[in-house]
Amino acid sequence: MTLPAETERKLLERVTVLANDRVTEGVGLLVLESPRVARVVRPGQFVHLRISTGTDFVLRRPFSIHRVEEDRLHILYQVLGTGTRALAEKRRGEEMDLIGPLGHGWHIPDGVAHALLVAGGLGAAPMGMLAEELSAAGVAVTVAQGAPCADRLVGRGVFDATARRVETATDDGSEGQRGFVTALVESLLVSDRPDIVYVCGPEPMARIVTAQAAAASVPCQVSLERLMACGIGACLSCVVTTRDGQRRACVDGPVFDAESVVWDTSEIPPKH
Amino acid sequence: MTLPAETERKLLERVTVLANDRVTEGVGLLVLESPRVARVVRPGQFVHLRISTGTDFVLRRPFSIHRVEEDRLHILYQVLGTGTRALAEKRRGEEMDLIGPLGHGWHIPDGVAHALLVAGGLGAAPMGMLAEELSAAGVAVTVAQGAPCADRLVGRGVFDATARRVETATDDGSEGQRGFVTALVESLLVSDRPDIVYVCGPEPMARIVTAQAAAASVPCQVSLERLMACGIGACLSCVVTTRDGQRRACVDGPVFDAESVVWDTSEIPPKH
Amino acid sequence: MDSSKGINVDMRVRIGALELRNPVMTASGTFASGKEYADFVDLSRLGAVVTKGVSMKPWAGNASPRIAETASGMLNSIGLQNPGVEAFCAKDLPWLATQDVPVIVNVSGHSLAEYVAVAERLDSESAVDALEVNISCPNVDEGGMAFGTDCTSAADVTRAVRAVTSKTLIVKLSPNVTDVTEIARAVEAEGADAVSLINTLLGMAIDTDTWKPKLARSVGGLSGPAIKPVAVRMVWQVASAVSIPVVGMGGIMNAEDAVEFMLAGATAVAVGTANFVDPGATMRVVDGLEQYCRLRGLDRVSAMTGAVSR
Amino acid sequence: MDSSKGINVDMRVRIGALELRNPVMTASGTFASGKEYADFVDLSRLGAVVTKGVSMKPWAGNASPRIAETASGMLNSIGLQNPGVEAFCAKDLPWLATQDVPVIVNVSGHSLAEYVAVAERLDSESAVDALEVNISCPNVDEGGMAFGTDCTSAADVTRAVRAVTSKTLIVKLSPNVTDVTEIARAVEAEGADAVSLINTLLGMAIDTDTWKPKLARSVGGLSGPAIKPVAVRMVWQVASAVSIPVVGMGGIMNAEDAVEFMLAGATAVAVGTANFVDPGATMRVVDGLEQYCRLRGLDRVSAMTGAVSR
Ligand SMILES: Cc1cc2nc3c(=O)[nH]c(=O)nc-3n(C[C@H](O)[C@H](O)[C@H](O)COP(=O)(O)OP(=O)(O)OC[C@H]3O[C@@H](n4cnc5c(N)ncnc54)[C@H](O)[C@@H]3O)c2cc1C
Ligand SMILES: Cc1cc2nc3c(=O)[nH]c(=O)nc-3n(C[C@H](O)[C@H](O)[C@H](O)COP(=O)(O)OP(=O)(O)OC[C@H]3O[C@@H](n4cnc5c(N)ncnc54)[C@H](O)[C@@H]3O)c2cc1C
Ligand SMILES: Cc1cc2nc3c(=O)[nH]c(=O)nc-3n(C[C@H](O)[C@H](O)[C@H](O)COP(=O)(O)O)c2cc1C
Ligand SMILES: Cc1cc2nc3c(=O)[nH]c(=O)nc-3n(C[C@H](O)[C@H](O)[C@H](O)COP(=O)(O)O)c2cc1C
Ligand code: FES
Ligand code: FES
Repeated sequence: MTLPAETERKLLERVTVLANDRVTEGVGLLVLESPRVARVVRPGQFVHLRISTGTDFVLRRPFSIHRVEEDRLHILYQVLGTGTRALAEKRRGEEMDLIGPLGHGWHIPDGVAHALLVAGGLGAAPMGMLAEELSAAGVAVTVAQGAPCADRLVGRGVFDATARRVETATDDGSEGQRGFVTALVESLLVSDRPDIVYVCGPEPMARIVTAQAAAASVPCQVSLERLMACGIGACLSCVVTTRDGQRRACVDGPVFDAESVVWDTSEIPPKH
Repeated sequence: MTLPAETERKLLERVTVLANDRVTEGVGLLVLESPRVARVVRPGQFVHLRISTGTDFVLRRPFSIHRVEEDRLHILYQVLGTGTRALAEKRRGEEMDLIGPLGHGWHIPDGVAHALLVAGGLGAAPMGMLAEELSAAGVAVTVAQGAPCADRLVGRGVFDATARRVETATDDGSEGQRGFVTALVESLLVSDRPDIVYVCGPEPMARIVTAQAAAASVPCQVSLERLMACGIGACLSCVVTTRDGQRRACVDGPVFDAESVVWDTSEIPPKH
Repeated sequence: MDSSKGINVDMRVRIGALELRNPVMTASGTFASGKEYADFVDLSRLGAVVTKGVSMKPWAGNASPRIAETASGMLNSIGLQNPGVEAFCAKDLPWLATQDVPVIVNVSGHSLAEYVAVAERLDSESAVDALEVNISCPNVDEGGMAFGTDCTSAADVTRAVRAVTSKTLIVKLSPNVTDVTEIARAVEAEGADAVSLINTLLGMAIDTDTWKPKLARSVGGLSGPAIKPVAVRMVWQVASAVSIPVVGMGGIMNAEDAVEFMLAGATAVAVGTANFVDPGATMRVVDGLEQYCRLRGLDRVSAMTGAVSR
Repeated sequence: MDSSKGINVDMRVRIGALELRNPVMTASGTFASGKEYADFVDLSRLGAVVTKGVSMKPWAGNASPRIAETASGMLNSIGLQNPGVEAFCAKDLPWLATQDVPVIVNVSGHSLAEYVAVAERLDSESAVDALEVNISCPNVDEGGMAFGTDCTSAADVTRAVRAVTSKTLIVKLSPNVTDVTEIARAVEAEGADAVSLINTLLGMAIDTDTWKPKLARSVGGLSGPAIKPVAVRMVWQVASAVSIPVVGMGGIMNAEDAVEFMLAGATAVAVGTANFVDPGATMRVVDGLEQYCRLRGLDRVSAMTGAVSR
């Protein structure tokens, strides 16, 4: 199938907050009016958002595009630290600037008929647009989604609307199977026989899914998070170790061929 | 006359913005609900306001109390730099914290019958409450106020309501006499024969008024601005050179006996 | 401590002969002698009060302006203005003696002889629990930092003060050096019971309107959150270079910052610029440290000292 | 330049044999070779591009995490990851050569021999206008900062590189020293055409959740607005200690910051961390500097160099 190619040109766009609502405890949905980026962004790409204009915290924050609706970008975000706390304070009408679209998103190889999307926690964020594009292209989509509890199964709307099948696992059993999403993946790889696996979530989980897909001889792509300063390939803060050497998550990723990733200790430590 | 004494105890109070409106180009009036400080503050005292809760600019900002209305503090402020720009952004309902009441305010000696208040620009800020108390105590008040132009003659409301006479001078002649307020002072010292002069404004102007009062053998008090870190007497950043040595503007001032001030280069450089 | 909130945390730490009820001190020069903070701070809940620098004779300090705000920090060039050790003993000490808090006097000098004279004068004062010898003030022309940027002179001052005081002796180090561990080792060798660091980084700011330095003295000392990474690094380096306790400071605004310094190797911490931002900052650090330990299941605060993984 | 907006401002400045069309450079390591910024910056409007550090052999750099945000700043421990000078000459230089902007290559080494080898290799490249020898990288175990914290080794590197290059030679100084003027004088004496400063301050941050350093390498270099006061102070000190031009950097976010460095004594400035915040930051600094001069009635930007009053 032919999908539009990723744009080469990065834009600096001044955008307006159209909505910023709480989705569940600690998770928000930010809707930005960003016509130039909305037009060209591809699934799995991200934007680098300037949240503070003071000097208190100087770095931008990277966020995947969850969905695009006309000229609006939807961003699902988790409130973790300084930046996301400040982001949660943004009100309708406020302006920010972003750089985007950035990075190398999900790749949909020719001939894919059935895709398994594996999302752990906020790993659902970069997968909304992917599910939409796949289903629009006639690919059957199965989603395996895990979270600590039912509330945290974010992004359900788009998955329910696009996927043929959505399976869930929660740590506390409040919805779906109790336990880890990897148990679902194990059985779905057998029952659904996907041609491809897309995964995003905590690195230990992504690593297991990578191994599961490899064992089932199914190609797998993974979206990785790294600390990013520039977001555009210049500073080398975001490197991922791969079989082909060190790659920059911001331009060579964030989506990588999972088999090429050398899992090391460069992941971002989880927060309490 | 007996006026309540300055309180010894400093309070840290969490206050709510009740209003924050533009008064004229670059000047705002902030109204804070601050019941504990409002109850005890005396004319010429100030509060030390925490505008940012981030680390971008760490210091508090000192502001005089212009007036008190029940449990509300009125602060007249000029937008100059980082802190006052952020202050101008504060909206009704937002909270801040302040320390107050601080410093040694205006002193009203026994037997004063006629006072001349000299205000240059924002020097009117700490004089509202003074004019009110003087007039409530039966002291005849004359105000000599100067500003670059008519618009900048801030605090007029309270002066018109309390003073027997208000004379103005503007640099551009848009209201009152064209020129400096010091010319008004020269003639008012003769015509109105005040027992006391209170002055606040740019230091070169305050210095001239001090000399004028001295020449006329009228006691004079001046309120001085210094850069302040702690605001409570601990850091020694706010020293004023006086005949009795170095004094801290935040606790020994901001109001000083004008004759005791040794005018040096410690004033804050004016902004463009 | 409410046992329903979990374990009791032993907050005590030891600096030389001094046992502190908790690791939280005030940073010299930011808390005067504490009286000014009495409306906001229960002094008896502090680990120790560290006073403003005290010299033999009264010092007038530097010309104004003496401070300038910078990104996440401030510059100061107060210049150790103080009324001299006699006035300190007459006015501040008696008040401090009634406060049920260990008193550490910060000792300044223009010359080696002045350091010694101040230390000697304080030795007989029972209200003084320890001395912190400031060989790192960037704000005086002679003395101050000059002593703290060279191993030999740092050692000389320490030796000379050690000889005249029986009190716990803390030497305060300058960050404006190539190798802080070298200075730390030199003062340890001469009998310092502890080192404290960092004093301020030498900095400057220029007013682009007036084309004048923002400080009358041109340069001054940078403090506040901006310098915390430099301070944590130096504490970490020094803690593994010496075996005496380290008092860590530089940009501590809250309990989490204090934890960072303790993990880096500090036995105690001092809160400076934060007192200007929030006059009750020390109390919040004390409470927050205890709370942190409780949440992490630590039964003594000192378990954090140097516990950062390598 | 629109004459209706006032006087024409001569924005040119000179660094050694190099005339720059304006004083605004990129700070090494924050701009790669410029290609990544081409969507945001008109390279031909820069004073110069200063490349990421280039070594003889490819370097892998340090383990991740390599950055940590701090109050008004950031730590990095990239560790001079680069593909080596041959790859640089093959891939980056040809592109840079087409960009109509002076090219300053930042030279790294683990050893004196490596600095010399890189400089020698670049001497024949006509697309290279100047070398900036980085003797101040805090992020490599051997070499790097070790050369820049000692007068003798700083002089040695400068002498050796001077001997093999005819290009304008800039030596980049470390702020992690007791006396930066001493090092500046030492490299001036050995033939450096200019000095640039400051490189990053050595710092550390610890994760209070994991009790691990935030950087895999434990320590890294602090940059951004937090360090500006230290940088301005050092530029001011060095500018009066040497007679060669000074390139000032450290926390420049906007034109006003650039003015501050020029007043302190910088002939040119470099913009680093600000590129991450705003990829078009350099353009805003160029435009803002010109605007500032116009508003102040200055007909040449160089009139500001060292003009702070004493
Ligand atoms: C390509 C990419 C896409 C992402 N998409 C999303 C998304 O759609 N939704 C979402 O909730 N989160 C997403 N993240 C993670 C998000 O960037 C971080 O949660 C966020 O930066 C945390 O900022 P903070 O200020 O709240 O945390 P702090 O811990 O205060 O941040 C300190 C520094 O660490 C960085 N940082 C902390 N955690 C992360 C992290 N997990 N990933 C990258 N940088 C981090 C910050 O950017 C900042 O530089 C994405 C990350 C990457 C790299
Ligand atoms: C006792 C006292 C009472 C005051 N009362 C008033 C008032 O009622 N209304 C009013 O408009 N202004 C008043 N000022 C001045 C006011 O504090 C400053 O205008 C304000 O701090 C500027 O902050 P900024 O962040 O906008 O400026 P910036 O220049 O960004 O501030 C940088 C630093 O300089 C300090 N600073 C700058 N200008 C002054 C100044 N003139 N005085 C003191 N500190 C300064 C700031 O507090 C801060 O620490 C008073 C000052 C003092 C000392
Ligand atoms: C206004 C001010 C005055 C200071 N005076 C002294 C002093 O007299 N003696 C001293 O050893 N340190 C002095 N210091 C340094 C502090 O004690 C402390 O080392 C430094 O500020 C770093 O800590 P902070 O970032 O928490 O402020 C002073 C600092 C400030 C801000
Ligand atoms: C991510 C990063 C990488 C850097 N790499 C180099 C380098 O390769 N060579 C060098 O001389 N300086 C390097 N530096 C230092 C900068 O060039 C500059 O001296 C420093 O960051 C201070 O400027 P700033 O505060 O504007 O960033 C690097 C800085 C950063 C933040
Ligand atoms: S974030 Fe700078 S290279 Fe990836
Ligand atoms: S502001 Fe600290 S003593 Fe006055």
